[in-house]
Amino acid sequence: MSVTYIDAIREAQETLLREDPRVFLYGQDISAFGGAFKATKGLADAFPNRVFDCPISEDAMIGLAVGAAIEGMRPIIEMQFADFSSIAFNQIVNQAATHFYRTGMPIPITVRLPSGGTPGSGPFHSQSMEGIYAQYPGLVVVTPATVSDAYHMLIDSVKLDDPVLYCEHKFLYRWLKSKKINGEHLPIGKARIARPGKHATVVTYSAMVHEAVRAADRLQADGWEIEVVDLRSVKPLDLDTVLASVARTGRLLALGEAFPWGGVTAEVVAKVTEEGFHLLDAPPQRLNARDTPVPYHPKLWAAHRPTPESICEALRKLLSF
Amino acid sequence: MSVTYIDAIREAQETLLREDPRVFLYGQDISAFGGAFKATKGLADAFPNRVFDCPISEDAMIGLAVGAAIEGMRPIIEMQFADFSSIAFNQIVNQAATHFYRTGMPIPITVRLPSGGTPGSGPFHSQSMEGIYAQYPGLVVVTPATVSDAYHMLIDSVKLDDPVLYCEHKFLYRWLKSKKINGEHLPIGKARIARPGKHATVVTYSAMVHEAVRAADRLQADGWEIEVVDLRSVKPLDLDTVLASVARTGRLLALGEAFPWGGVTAEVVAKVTEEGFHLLDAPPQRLNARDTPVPYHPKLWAAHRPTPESICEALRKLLSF
Amino acid sequence: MSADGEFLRSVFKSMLRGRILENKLSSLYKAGKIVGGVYLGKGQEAVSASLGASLVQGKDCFAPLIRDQAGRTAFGEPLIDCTRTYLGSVEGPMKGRDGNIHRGRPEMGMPAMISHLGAQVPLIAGMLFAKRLKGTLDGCVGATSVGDGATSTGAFHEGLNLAAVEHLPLVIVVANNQFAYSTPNTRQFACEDLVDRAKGYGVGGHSVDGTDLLACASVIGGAVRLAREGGGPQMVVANLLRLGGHGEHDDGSYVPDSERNGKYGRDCIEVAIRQLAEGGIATVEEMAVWQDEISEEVQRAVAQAQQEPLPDPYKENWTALSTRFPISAE
Amino acid sequence: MSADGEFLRSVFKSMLRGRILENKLSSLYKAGKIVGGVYLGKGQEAVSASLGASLVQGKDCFAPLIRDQAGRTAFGEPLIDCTRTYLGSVEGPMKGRDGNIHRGRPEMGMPAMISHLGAQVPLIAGMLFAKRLKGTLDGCVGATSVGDGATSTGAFHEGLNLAAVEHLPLVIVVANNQFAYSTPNTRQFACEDLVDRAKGYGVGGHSVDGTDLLACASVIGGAVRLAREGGGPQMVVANLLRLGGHGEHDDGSYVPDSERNGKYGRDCIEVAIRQLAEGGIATVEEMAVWQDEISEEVQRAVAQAQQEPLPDPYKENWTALSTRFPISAE
Ligand SMILES: Cc1ncc(C[n+]2csc(CCOP(=O)(O)OP(=O)(O)O)c2C)c(N)n1
Ligand SMILES: Cc1ncc(C[n+]2csc(CCOP(=O)(O)OP(=O)(O)O)c2C)c(N)n1
Ligand SMILES: [Mg+2]
Ligand SMILES: [Mg+2]
Repeated sequence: MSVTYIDAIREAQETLLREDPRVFLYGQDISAFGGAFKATKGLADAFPNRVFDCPISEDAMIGLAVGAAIEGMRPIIEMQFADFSSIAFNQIVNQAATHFYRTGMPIPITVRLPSGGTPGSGPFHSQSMEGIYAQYPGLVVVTPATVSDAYHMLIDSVKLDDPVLYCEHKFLYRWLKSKKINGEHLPIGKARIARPGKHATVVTYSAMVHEAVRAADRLQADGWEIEVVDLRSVKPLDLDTVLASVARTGRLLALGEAFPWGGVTAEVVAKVTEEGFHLLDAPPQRLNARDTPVPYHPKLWAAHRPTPESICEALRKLLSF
Repeated sequence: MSVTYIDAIREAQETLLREDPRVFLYGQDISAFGGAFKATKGLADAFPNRVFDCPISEDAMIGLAVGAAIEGMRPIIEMQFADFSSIAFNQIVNQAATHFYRTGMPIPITVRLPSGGTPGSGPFHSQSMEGIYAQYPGLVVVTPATVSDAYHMLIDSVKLDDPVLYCEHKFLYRWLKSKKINGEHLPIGKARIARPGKHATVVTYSAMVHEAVRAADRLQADGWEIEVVDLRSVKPLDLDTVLASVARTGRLLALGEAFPWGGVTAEVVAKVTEEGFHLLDAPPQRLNARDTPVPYHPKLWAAHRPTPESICEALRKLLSF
Repeated sequence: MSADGEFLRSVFKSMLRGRILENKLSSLYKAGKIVGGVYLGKGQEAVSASLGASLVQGKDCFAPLIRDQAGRTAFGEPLIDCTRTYLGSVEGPMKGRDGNIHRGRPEMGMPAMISHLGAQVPLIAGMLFAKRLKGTLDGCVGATSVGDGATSTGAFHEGLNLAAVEHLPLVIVVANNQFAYSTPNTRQFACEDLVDRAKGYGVGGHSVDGTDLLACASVIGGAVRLAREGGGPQMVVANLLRLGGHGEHDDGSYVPDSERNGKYGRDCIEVAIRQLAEGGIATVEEMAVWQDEISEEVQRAVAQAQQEPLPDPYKENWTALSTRFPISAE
Repeated sequence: MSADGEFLRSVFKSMLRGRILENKLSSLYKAGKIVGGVYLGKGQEAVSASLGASLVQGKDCFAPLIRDQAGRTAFGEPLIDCTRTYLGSVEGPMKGRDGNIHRGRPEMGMPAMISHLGAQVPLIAGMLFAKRLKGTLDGCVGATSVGDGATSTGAFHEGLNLAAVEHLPLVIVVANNQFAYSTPNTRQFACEDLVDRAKGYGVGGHSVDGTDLLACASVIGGAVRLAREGGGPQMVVANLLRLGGHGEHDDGSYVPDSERNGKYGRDCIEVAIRQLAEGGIATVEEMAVWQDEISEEVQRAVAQAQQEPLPDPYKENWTALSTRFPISAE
């Protein structure tokens, strides 16, 4: 028996529905159909009148969630793909994000964003929007990379009083498996050492954690011990854990799957150089996707995002300074 | 006689309408009324059937512009405030930005975004969204800081074959005056030394250029010579000019008025440390607005954005390393 | 006094409160005493107050918009909330963080609007949806108003359609004042009458002359009643004119004289005074007394707000999150 | 053959081309030969082809959607554009950068859709608006189709309203196939009939049985004619059923038998064959020949695309901007 990443997301929602009457699910095709990715399979049956199909109205979906949160509920909204949250952008960044600062009343909504690239999905079913939402004050942005985190961070996201963008990586849905969901877990806001090392630190999150570990495993053959830090949440960003790692290794590669301008990797490098400049023995490096929309053809797609090869290359460059 | 920043924007549109039959203006209240800020005053009279009032439909406004661009036109779209472009987000980042890569046909639209804070404008009439749009491949994002740049960069934006977000700062509209509009000017993509110096470099753009110069003037009294680089366009970002300045000074403060997570300042620091680490004699610093929505009350607003005082403080810290 | 008469008297008092308060705000604006912009509901008080007065605070919810001072008052918002916000007191409901027309008290069922037009429509739907899930929806209504211009937003469409699909007791009042800022209806929509939209959403549709108190009280009150009794969403299109500029910075000179002198150009307060007097619902003397009383209330609210401290950036809690990170593991 | 007869024959040929091509795509998908997803127009060919065949390439513009293979063909898109895209050839119109149903050729008046539903509505309006400014609008039409689900988007609303305000010759066909992915109309809108929306936008409204070729050709052709003659935007609601899953990955088992066996469950191609034969417009033998010819065309287009190179990341021009920065000062 094993649990996949998507199973964990489903289980977390089941747990939440069971344990918290304030929770309900709202999204397209999530009721009887169980969602485009089956993340809500069976939940409508198990929890009648708690799981709703809705019109193709992303803006109104978030508007409804904010209104429900004002009335004390804890809605989980499924975007069919993260990319479609562009339609709900205004409600997310202007209505939900500003509400606590403006009124003193927090808005505990969780927006599930099926994120990231998969082969053949193309420019509008592959986006990684964490670096967009993280720019807005008032939002929490989490990016689980493991089966256990997929479970616990969704539970914790719903427990948080603030709006959370829960970025779940589609590539991990069925590919990532685990024997079981760990009982112990870190809180949102704490990063994790995914792989210990001493020659260089890769700071990354979500699916790229696994690519980074692969790259690190390859470099092991050459005697390099690479540490991989899994940020887990990109906002808040756990600078302490990152700095502690960089203090050990002296070298930083910030790695992400999003577009190359700005975003998480820029924030990581800027924060580390501001607070930990003296720890660095080499110029911190970044590796992101290319500066084009995510291409549809798998051959282009595979070269658009960082790969174990390109990560190794970036690390070799970093280690050569 | 003097020309204000908003005059320059108006003049540029007049020039464009006169010289290029492909140009038309589309926006809310921009026709007979001349726009919320009077940036199009008189243009509807001078150019009948080239300046249009439109419904309160930001998403459709950009959709229309993209369609018109496909047919060979060069529309200029006025958002009443940059903040309302959140409604048009999808059309900007998914339709306009991806079009050239997907089809090989460029989309020469210019979206004017009245940006940045002014006292009493509050969370939804004050935003600086350059760091949001700059993350998307396929968009050019310009941020003029001077009267001459307001003019020439708008002309150049419309001439570019790619979609441009033209971020005009509302605080500069009437406050910033110039004797005349310079004939000579730099192209989009080139930064400018706004004030030469040798002890530290402030890299900034838009209204913050003026606050940085003020801060630099104050520090002059203590013998510090601060160089201020005006990026002019944040995407593309002229790293050469920035690196050349940092090579001279050894110290970098990246300054912006946007929210503190990510954005332009993070990109600047990350780029400089990646490419110019050896040039730095001190940890590069960042100064942004605070991590809350832009407050409405002038007393809070003034403390939310960087000020000459807080810039001086950041520079003193930078100089003390 | 009949129930209807009582209702009309209360609507009218809210109209007066709105008008007198806003006249004061206008003077304060001209004197440079106001922080931020001033957007008034002059000419729209009959519509706004009829809506607010049809709602029950503590039970219903109401998302007012920029021209809803009268409706806010009718719903029970204290005048001091308004003066504090406009005068920048830190004691105001938004503490100086947001301003004027954006103020709200979500905990009392009156959410705080964002500027983006149409955005409150799905939000009110969400409040009602939550009440249904909690089992407290019975007999409740949620209401909001929008302008003619806001009907062109995707948010309005998605929100109203969603409310219709969920069969929520939502009342949406379209205050069709013929202009959106300077933009006339001819550049805003092409249908003959906005009320024709109701059928396309499958919601109740009602039209009313927004300058006519008796008509507003009856039509808007009736729409609220229909929603309350389970009739699903109701849309009321109230036709009228804004008796001023878009905001106090604007003279509204783009409104042609033909409109100003036309059927919606009349002042709903004057109409209401005549209607109440003629109907024997209130005497002219009585109404004059109300006016004096309210003027004093307004003076007091202004005076109090003016004495209060402004927000202090050094004391401000500069955080947009209610969670204090880092949070510890359980 | 009368003009009407010729039109029906051409519509039917496009229906056949769509169906036969898509059947092939479906087999290729099952054989694992397709890159990306496969979304078919099975059951919607009469609607789609009637629209495409009413348009004139080089003059009109057409923004097809996911179920518009027949309409694309009718508008003049070569089959090879389709097979190249699905099979991942770098010679395709999108060069492997975008896929399948997103393909377009904006230079031929057929823009490339983005996934976000409703987004093509204002875009087509913009193409028409530009034609007006250029003085080339006379006698032109712009068309697009949307599903029942897409009518709930803000983009649809804003785009159609804007087209109405600008009085553009836009034809929007709502292919109401009763479901949006798995979501039935009851969870999508609450009006009795989507065509009731037309009046609220001030546009022409038309309904048609989308399984009936004769009706589609006449109603959709008529709506295009009205728009072309200056009648402003036209909205056609075509009622039908999707004769398959949402995509080939989906078995559509949520569609109840009552719907499958109901009046829209019939196959428009079978209906068309009967209609053309009975009307003396084409003989059954003739139609069988067309079928064979098209099958061969399709085979050729598949074979050709299969021989072509895939995109090569090392040769790819990795840039999203047409401008090469840094550009030099003049
Ligand atoms: C989405 C959006 N776009 C633009 C604006 C700027 N704006 C504020 S009020 C207004 C006019 C509103 O007109 P209407 O809805 O008719 O209301 P009225 O002011 O006439 O009461 C505009 C364009 C906005 N607030 N929101
Ligand atoms: C804005 C947006 N939200 C969600 C989706 C995901 N999605 C793709 S097709 C589809 C269903 C569309 O239904 P409908 O418009 O009725 O067209 P049909 O598939 O029935 O032809 C959905 C929800 C999308 N493409 N765009
Ligand atoms: Mg109005
Ligand atoms: Mg459908």
